[in-house]
Amino acid sequence: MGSQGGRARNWADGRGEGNMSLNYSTPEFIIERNNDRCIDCRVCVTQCANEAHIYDEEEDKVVSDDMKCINCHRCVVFCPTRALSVRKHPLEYRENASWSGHDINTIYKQAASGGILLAGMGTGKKYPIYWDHLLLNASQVTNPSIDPLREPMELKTFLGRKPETLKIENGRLAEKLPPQLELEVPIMFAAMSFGSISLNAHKSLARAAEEVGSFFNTGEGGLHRELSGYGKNTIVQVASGRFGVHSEYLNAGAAIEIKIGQGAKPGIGGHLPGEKVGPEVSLTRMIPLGSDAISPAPHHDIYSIEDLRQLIFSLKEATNYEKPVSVKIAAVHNVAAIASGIVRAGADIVTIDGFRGGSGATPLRTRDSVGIPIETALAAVDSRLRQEGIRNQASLVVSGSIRNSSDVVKAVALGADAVNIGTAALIALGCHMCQKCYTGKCNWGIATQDPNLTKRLNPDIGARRAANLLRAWGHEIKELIGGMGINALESLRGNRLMLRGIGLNEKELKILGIKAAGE
Amino acid sequence: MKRVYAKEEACVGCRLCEVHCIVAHSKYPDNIIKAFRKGNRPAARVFVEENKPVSFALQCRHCEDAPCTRACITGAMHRDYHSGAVINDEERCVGCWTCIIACPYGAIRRDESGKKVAAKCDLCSAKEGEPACVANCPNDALVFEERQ
Amino acid sequence: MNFKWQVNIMEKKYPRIPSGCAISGIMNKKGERFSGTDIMKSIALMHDRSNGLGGGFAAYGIYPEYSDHYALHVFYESLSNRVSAEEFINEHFNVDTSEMIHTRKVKGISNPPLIWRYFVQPKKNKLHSSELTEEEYVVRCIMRINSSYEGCYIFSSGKNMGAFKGVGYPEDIGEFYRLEEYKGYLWTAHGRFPTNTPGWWGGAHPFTLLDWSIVHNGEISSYHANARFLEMFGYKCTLQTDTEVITYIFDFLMRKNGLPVELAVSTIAAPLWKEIERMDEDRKELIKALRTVYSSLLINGPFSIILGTRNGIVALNDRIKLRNMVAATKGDFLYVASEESGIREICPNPENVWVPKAGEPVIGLMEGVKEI
Amino acid sequence: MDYVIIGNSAAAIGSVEGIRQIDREGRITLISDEPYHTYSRPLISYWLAGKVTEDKMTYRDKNFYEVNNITPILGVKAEALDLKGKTVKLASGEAVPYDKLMIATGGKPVIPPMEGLDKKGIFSFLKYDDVREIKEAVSGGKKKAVIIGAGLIGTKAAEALVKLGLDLTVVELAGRVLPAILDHRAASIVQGYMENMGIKFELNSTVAKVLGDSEVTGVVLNNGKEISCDMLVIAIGVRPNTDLVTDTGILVNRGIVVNDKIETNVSDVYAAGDVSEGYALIWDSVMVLPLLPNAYLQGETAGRNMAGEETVFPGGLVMNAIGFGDLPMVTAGIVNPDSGEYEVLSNADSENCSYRKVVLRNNCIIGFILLNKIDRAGILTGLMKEKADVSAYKDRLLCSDFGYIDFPEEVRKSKLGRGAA
Amino acid sequence: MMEKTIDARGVYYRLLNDRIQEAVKDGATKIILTGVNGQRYIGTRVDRPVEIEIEGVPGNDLGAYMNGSTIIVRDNGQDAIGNTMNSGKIVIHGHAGDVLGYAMRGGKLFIRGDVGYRVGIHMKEYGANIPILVIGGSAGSFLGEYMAGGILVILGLNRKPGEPVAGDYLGTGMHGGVIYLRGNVDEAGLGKEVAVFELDAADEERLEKLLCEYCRDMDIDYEEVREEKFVKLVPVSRRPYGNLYTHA
Repeated sequence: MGSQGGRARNWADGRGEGNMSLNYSTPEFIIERNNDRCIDCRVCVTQCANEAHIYDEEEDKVVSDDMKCINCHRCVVFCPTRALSVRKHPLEYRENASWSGHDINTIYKQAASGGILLAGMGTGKKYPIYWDHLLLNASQVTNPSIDPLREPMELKTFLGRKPETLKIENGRLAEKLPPQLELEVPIMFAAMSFGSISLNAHKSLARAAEEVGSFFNTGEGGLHRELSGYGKNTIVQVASGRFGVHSEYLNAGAAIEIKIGQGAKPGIGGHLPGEKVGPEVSLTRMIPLGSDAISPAPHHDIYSIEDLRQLIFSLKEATNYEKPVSVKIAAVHNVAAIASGIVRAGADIVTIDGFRGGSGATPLRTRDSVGIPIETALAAVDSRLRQEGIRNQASLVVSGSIRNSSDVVKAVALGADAVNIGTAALIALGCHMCQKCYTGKCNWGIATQDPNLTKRLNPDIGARRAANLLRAWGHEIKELIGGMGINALESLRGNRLMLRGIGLNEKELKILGIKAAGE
Repeated sequence: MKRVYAKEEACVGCRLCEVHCIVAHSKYPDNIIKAFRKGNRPAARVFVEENKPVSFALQCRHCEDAPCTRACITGAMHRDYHSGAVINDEERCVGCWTCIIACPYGAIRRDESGKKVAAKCDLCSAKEGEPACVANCPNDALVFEERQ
Repeated sequence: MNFKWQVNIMEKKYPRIPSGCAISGIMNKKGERFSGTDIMKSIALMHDRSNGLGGGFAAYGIYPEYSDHYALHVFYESLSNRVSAEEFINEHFNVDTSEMIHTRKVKGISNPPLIWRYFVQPKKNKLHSSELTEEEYVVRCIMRINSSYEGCYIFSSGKNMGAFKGVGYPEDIGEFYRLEEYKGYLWTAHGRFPTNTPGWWGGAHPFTLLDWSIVHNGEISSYHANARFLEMFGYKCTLQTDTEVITYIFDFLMRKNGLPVELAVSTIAAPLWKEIERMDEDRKELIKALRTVYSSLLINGPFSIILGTRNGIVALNDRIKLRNMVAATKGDFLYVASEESGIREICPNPENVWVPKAGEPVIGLMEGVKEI
Repeated sequence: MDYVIIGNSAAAIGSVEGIRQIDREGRITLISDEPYHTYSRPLISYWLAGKVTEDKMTYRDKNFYEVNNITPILGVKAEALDLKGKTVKLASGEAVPYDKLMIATGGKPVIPPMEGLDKKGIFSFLKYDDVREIKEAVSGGKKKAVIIGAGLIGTKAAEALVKLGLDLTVVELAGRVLPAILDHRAASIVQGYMENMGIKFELNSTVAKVLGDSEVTGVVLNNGKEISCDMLVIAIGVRPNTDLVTDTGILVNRGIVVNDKIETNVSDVYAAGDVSEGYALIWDSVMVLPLLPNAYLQGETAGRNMAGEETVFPGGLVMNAIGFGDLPMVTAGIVNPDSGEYEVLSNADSENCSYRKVVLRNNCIIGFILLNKIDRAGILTGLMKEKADVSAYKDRLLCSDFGYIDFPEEVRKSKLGRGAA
Repeated sequence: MMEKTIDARGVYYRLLNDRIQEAVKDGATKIILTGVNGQRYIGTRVDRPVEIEIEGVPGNDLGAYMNGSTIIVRDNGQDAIGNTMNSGKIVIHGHAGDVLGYAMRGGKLFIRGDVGYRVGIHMKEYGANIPILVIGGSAGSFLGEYMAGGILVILGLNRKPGEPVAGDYLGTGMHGGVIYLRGNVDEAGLGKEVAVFELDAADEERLEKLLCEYCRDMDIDYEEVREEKFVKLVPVSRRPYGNLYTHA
């Protein structure tokens, strides 16, 4: 096949696994090589884990195989002469409003494989993004806006259970506060397991969290020994697979998160395929090398809300009641009631992940059609907890497509205490949103355990970039709230008068609990 | 003195250091395309060694007791009195390759693109700042620093 | 407790509230009556399974002097609500006794509604002209009040039995209703962990209809499929609770369709197709028919329930046993509870303790009774 | 402090630079019978071939003597030593006093006994003057040459002369070319390559007689074969030029005997380079090491000792880089092992004139030959010097891309990561 | 050995566990709990291996996350015993409930009587840590579901003739570890990810060692237990769902 070059490869790739017939796949992207600029230096060849760039030794030329391109931009960014670009492949199906190319192509894939369609990152469907229908307020004349560059501006946030009343005796606090997490910015790194992302990605986030005064979350992958030094900025997660969970782990972080669900895949579990379970993942998850790490859909010790209480308190028992316990759920239809139950079950923090949230691997149909937007979920939960008078008992953290600082500000105004960022954090580390995390061949060294690829993410650089992002957003949040005349973030929390809706119908405005622009 | 050191855990094997080394030592140090396309393309003075997943760039260590300068039959290979860098005067070099057999790092390469000369890292002495390989490493896998 | 919110609840404009729970049941098959103390102790032990937002009891054999009367237990929001509801009751029933249920003040129970009890019999002429069976007549009347009368809710309507429930921990509710003063031969109890504040006394368990009472643990996933099917047959699922719908399913299958309890159970917690495949042909045909015809009455998701009737109890888990349940016997007593400790608290040395299998009912029949 | 250095080649220059590393002040007098600024002896064949111009022959910059504050006495022979009086007597009659003396008089050509050595047209191939004379002869019309010796000097001379257009025969006593540094396999590849360049070889032969009246007209080999030629180049090799120390009390074996500080048995007198003997690594014995890198290193070591900084000569390595046309080769150490305690790894690709051979003893490299693909050969040299155990990557030694990547991580990191290596 | 007895009657679990931890802090190596009924998490907070003997029925999550302690229950147990247990030993002389040994990755859990559903679910091993769960009686369905490692032994003692040792979906989703089953397996009840094998010498050796300890703890006649034959169930793949997915 070698001498036939790219064409021969194309044919081979066109075949389905295990049978020799064509699978009807066509390239999604086209690699454009400007031959006036290409110097055949082969840097693109070295960087493409998908082998979309090939060096033809006989011709002493670098050529490309579009079929293999996943549009991760690695080659484009690395090309020293800017000779490369990647575009959507121009191949079209005949126009049909009912049947998109995507619909057709997924049928080809399933007809060839019989498998569940797997996808990565958050849904790409064009659902409304409510953040973009919210407008923020600013002070004019009647009260002053504040200049955050020169005047005090406080973003410090505490997450954890607050007592109904403070007990004060003889002018002193008679009862200590329950354990709290202290954040310098109201932004944390979302749970992403070691296994789904690389150790270098974890190191980057851990260091950035330490540097900026926030938290990173282990996800369900255990805590790698090299991260043990970041305990005070670590949230350890307990999920249905219980990977790496033992008393030392539970005590290693500042808080424990019980993961019930994830916005990208509410209601289902996950499999970390055995090929990603190398020595380090194996050690950290405490499972044999090369075996699938199966996270069941439910926690098998939680089939009802009172069982959640049992788990929450078992974790508190195991950590001597010294750590706040968070419960993370996906935003689903009945989220308000569920969140209320979680608070009543003893959770100190409720974390809600909206349906646009990301994932290393999720069944496509689940990702694209299950759950509700975080904006509506947040509004509903915050309102419900306030109606019930228990909003102050627990903190509320939201995630699932927080893209920028104004999303953060809007989330806090809707009622969140803080936000988690996953996708945004990974983009800061270099993710180019090719959404192929599940292949394990992340060319940016993030969603992979392949040692050839993981080292592409230098944790020194990653930590710097992730910390920069938090700092930059912190500055912007200060600008935005300063403009509203607010100099401490707590005055924004649940302050929905700082929001107005645009392009929303009555029902949506009602659910969000905000007025329309102009009202 | 400042030397170039590789952090192999961060080297991604892209060989951009080699590309930029070539450019820096070509006739067109400011135009990468011309550097590669016009005239003789010089040999890179940095070697990316790779045995996946390990890779790193290696170049002249500028040894204190540089065996290459002692072995050089012409006196072309010498230590620059000011910078301390070991430099090969390519004008005087006759391509006898004695330095190649002397260098324990294997950091000297035959450059036969023009006159046969021993090519080696000169820390981009002609330029200010960091050597081209360091300046263009995309993953901070090369550092230019003083070490004890 | 926020009273305004509660008013909303009484206006029956609340969403479906998922909940988890603890349940317990005791019966003496000889019909010997005993006080409510034991059942209160049993459910209190499982305190951590509920969250103080609902507790309740069903007791059988407590009104022997009115054994021919339907005992209506009613929550009223206010006096005016009572006046209008009593108008309806008086119009449709002969009321033998009408009284406020005796309660005591208990810390932890706040803002109780007005709680009344009526011992009634249908008015003969009304019943006659309705062309309904007596039971159906009673059910229709209850449905009417519960769905159409503001601030009024009949939460118990059986003969010689009664439900006692409210917002609070079950042990507090028991104390509030002075259950130690009642004597019954069969008791069930429920500690509720709803996932928000209903503040709604009617929403507590048990849910009852005539003699049926259900206490339930778990949140079922088939709720709306079940409810919408039942609504075709005149049931009004006003409470939007799993328990209500389960009660109606039993009522529908057993009272209206005459299925024996085993087959009702095989409908609700239907065997998996894989198990059906292994059955003998007759059985296979029967169960297949049940699953086909009553497919909308399959209860999916986790549940453990105790159904109480005047004839005994049926305790049942869902078909893949997603909820816990323990049963025990000692002498003439049968015990069922979410946790074994709930039984041990009142019967330290049972003769027999076992964990029932998924979908396999524990049926406790009163002596001399053939059917539930 | 007065330093006197006799000689002006690698060992001498090494001494100067060794002294100057320590002592920037002391007076250095450098005496050479050749009239030239220090030049590179190995470059004479390049000069002859026209590959190097005269101005590029210098071994150091033109201002070397000034910069290093040296008094050069060039073109004047040092005739005798007064070791008691600590002076060097020059042919000019002058006596140069010294506190420290370096004898770096180098070697002189080995001339085997044969008939007719008195004829004109017989040349050595050692010094600048030798090749100047050859060049003059060639431009005077000489057409046909015989070179005696197919060693390092002979083959380089042959390469230069064939480039000048001469009809050339190389006579070699041994059965292969470059017998000291190549094995049969490599030698046959090299021979083939050189034959393609137009060089003829007479192996297993020697010249028994030079024919001609006053001028050379041919040679007769010991096997009776007669080869006509108009010039004869004797390029067998060098032996230590110890004439100056004869009968002075300075101990001479094959060369001047020195200790590991490059001192002779007479105090304040040092000897380095081709004139002396030195400790050879690998061989683990003392021998004459007539190789430029060794000469320099001995000189430098001596210089430092002369200036008072005790420095030990680490031992010399027999290593050579040589090339003919486009065929480079490097060899080092023991390449023709003679007993079973050695392990020999080799691979060859005759078509590409590639050959790679590594000789091991107790898992340490003691010699190697690389033909054509010689890149990074120094790594092997380094391992040899270090006596490194190579068992962990033995299978990689023959790979042309053998490199630091093959070393165990710790070794690699410590070698590449340290500051001043 | 320092022994301490705590009367647990009517004591709320958190207070009871406080008292246990106090006793541990005071240096007790053996703690006897009397009058236990339903208290949860016994052994969870204990930060140093001790022996805890329990009279009564302990509550759920007995020995959850436990590290090295030994718990002996003279009576029945409830649900979720040994939840995510790391090391140590729990011996239940009666029967026990559902989801025992969930995600257990080390230590031993011995049950004398029957057990409920989903026992040994997602047990996993790592290196030298191999969890061991031995059930004297019969088990409900989903025994060893998702099992990723460890040893699960089910004896089915005292069951009625014809009654299966375990319920349906035995070893469903299993992808590691081994289940030793005394008696016959109804293959129809097996999860599709497991296969039945005869024991080899290494199995025999390890089973003998295990059962001897179990029988000693339970005061059961070892020979009698061995009278019936054992089979072993192992997963057919460590990657049961490797081919389930296709890249979108």
